[in-house]
Amino acid sequence: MMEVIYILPLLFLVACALTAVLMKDLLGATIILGAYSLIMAVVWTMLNAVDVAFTEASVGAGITTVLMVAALSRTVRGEYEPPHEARGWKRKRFSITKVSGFFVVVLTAAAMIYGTMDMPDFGDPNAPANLHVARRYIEESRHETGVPNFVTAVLASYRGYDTLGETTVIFTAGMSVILLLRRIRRE
Amino acid sequence: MKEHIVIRTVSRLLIPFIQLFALYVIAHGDISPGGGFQGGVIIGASVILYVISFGMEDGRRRVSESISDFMNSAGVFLFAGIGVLCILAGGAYLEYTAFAGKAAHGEHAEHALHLASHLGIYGIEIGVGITVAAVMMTIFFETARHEDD
Amino acid sequence: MIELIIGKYNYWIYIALMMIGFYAMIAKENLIKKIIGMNIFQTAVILFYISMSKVRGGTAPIEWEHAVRYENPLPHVLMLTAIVVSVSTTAVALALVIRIYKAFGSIEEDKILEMKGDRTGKTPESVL
Amino acid sequence: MISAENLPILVIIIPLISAIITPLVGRIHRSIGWLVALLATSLSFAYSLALIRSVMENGPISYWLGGWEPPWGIEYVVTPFNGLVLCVVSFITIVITLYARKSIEQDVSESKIPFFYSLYLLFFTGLMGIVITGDIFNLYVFIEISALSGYALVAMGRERDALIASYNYLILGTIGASFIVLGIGYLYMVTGTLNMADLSARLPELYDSTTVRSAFAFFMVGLSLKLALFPFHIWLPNVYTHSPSTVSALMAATSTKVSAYVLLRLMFTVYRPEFVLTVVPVTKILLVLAALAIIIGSVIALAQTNIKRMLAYSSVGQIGYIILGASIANQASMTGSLMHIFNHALMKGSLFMVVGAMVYRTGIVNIEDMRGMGKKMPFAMAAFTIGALSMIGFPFTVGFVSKWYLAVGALKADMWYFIPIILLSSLLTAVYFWRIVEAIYFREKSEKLAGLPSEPAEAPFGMTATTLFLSLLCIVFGIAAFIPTKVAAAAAKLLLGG
Repeated sequence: MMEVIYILPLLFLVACALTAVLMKDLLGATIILGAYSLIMAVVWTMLNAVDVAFTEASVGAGITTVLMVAALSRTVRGEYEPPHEARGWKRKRFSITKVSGFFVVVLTAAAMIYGTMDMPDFGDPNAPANLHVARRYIEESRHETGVPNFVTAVLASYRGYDTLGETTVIFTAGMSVILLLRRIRRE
Repeated sequence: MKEHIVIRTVSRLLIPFIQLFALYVIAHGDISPGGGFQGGVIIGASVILYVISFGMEDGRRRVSESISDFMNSAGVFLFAGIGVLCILAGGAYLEYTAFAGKAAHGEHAEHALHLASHLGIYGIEIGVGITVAAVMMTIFFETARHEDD
Repeated sequence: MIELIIGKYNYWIYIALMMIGFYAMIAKENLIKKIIGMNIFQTAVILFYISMSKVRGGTAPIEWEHAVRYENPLPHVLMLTAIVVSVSTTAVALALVIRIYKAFGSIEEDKILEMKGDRTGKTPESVL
Repeated sequence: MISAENLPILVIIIPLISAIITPLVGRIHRSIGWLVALLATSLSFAYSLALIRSVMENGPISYWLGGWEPPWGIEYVVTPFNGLVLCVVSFITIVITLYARKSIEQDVSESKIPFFYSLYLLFFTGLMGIVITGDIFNLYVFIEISALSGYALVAMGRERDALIASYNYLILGTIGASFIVLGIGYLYMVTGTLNMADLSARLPELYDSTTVRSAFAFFMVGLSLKLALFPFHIWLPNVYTHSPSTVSALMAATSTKVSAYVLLRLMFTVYRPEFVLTVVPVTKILLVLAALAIIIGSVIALAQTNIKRMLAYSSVGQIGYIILGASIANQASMTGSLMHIFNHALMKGSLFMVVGAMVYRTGIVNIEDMRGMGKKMPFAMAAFTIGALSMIGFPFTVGFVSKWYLAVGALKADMWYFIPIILLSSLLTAVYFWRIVEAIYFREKSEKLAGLPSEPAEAPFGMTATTLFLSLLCIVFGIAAFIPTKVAAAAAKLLLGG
């Protein structure tokens, strides 16, 4: 039963993604992308990934959308559509990118589906991913770190260094944006 | 957006609660979902809300460029610094239990270790929170349109 | 066959999402559309990791006295990092797009490529 | 206290903390950002040297971050292989930092210099972190640190085309990184671990799994994008051409080398040599790609009019050499490949630095306008000539040493047909470099140069001296090749499994 309820938002995600990519109005596409992120957060809550869902709801649906709208307000809102009388070579160039892009995508998808064949089934408690390192985190982390939230225990203690890296990534983004966009003060 | 009195009043009312919630999220990262990153994003979002309803100039008056620039660095510095303190205390980098020192072998060993580990975890969560909040603000301030654009 | 579908459909949805994003990244001409595609692409990868962390009958990975099993916490931790990376990349990309628009007056890749190498317009920060 | 066992983390954390404080302290005076960068890279280099000495004497070092035993925590591992890369990257970065000061003051506006150096150090930190880590997800995090800072650094170029180059680099870089993280996910899914050593112990029994195989394919595609291996090189020429001179030199000398390192590390130490050689003979594909890269890179370089773009295409070819040696996969060729990582960093670094000095003084980037430059900037052009000779593979230069090892490796593996390819590419390299050397020494001054004052005018001392120093090293290590060869041979032995 769970599976049936669960597949609906997934299909909705695909619909949102398609709309966001195909829509000509960029502002509309951005809002749909926000909705996509929010549904994604719902899906992750259903999968019990509460920390990740929380982050996605605040970052993906919140900050990313705000930044996109802010950027749109400083550029243009619509995607360019080639006028009907556009010259032949130009239309052709358009289609060459699209066709070759399509082939690359199909090829990659095939490789990915090939890769799923030997994957453990969805939700299998005995999948290797749930046994080796993860089991120890669940069994020992309370004793070793004193933190009841396993995600926090792993994030801050066992893999605390990754979190330092993550914070550095954010810091890097901040510095990059300042370097790119900050106005030069002229005295 | 000078005349939008409803937006301004509502956001003036909401922002303190949003920020309080953010602090709750940071402080309770160890027992519930959330933590420094999520809390930091919420603080950043509250400032963004302020800027949207009161304008860039007002926003920059509240959080000036030098403050946000300082906070950008301060958070990561706190995080990385805690790691260095662990080394100075005789452990490996980010080995919080090094803070327990001699107590790690006393009769309340486990308690002392948990305390040290909690201390480290809170420290880094706060560090993450500061940097994330500041960077979110910085990015928004730089990306959003200025009045004279 | 049915078993294969039940066991794997979640992974296939992520592949579908990922390919939608991937296509937008490589075949769209509009620079903002590429960023939208990039977001979809990255969240799809995250969906894959989260699906992998699901355990039948598991509860959220926070200690709870009634819990029988917990979800695998490790992919969650990894994906927190991936979300951060995704928003950081988006922010930098948007900053670049704003600069490109200031310098070229367009965010359509083919139009910009026509102007490329034309040295009359100076970029730089004077236009900011 | 801070003692020898903490060396591995200090190599990373010193530049990281310096990058964090640079935006704050850099405001005091415009040189402070530069000073901090210089200090941090120097310390990092000193510690890397100490590490490699210790590794050569006492064997590999493992450092447990947070005190957690791997695979539960993150591990740093230093072997002769990555010790060599650590030293190369940090050494080249010091030289380029010394060089950068004046050039950056010209390229970046004064209020942003601290932020520039902060990103510069983050880029360096990211590269060092990639090299030293023994944890595959930590690898991804550091890949992103160096990539993100790289995008912004590239966008600081003088012309607006730099922005578009940076944007395309960002899109392709993100695709590459996402493929890498996907590959990591696939591997984690079937093994349950993220530690490289642990992975390598658990993978062999899973070599038949489609998941493990497609994970390998994702790593290959992702890293080829980062590495700019033909045909994934499309971002590279634009990035090298339009970045600020310092950034071009830094990227050409370090970042593709580090990606090559990661590729080798994954191919030979996470997956085992038997996987890439026999189970899935991916080296055969790589051999073809490498040969194509060598030939096509050289041919396209021949057609360029912009000197930076020419050097960029030449890099595409040189990356082909590195991959060629690795895919032949015997002791000699692997040594050659590793040597070439080091040697190419020296040669390309110095060549880009010459171009940077020239741009600084005259603004010339077109090969056509370089005629008569030998009289205008004698020292810089001498450095260029040495770099060019080394690229061609002239005896007593570093370029010769690595090509020699590659050729010996190809012969030993009965792949004689690569010898003509190496020779042909050397010939092409000789053609496209020699026409420049001829122009700068034996031709009349170009119109553009004639318009400038005629007395010799070198770039500032810091730039000229470092450029000359690096190019002289091309000769020093060409003659005293035994020093890097010893380390490279040890590393090659390690990679090939004993």
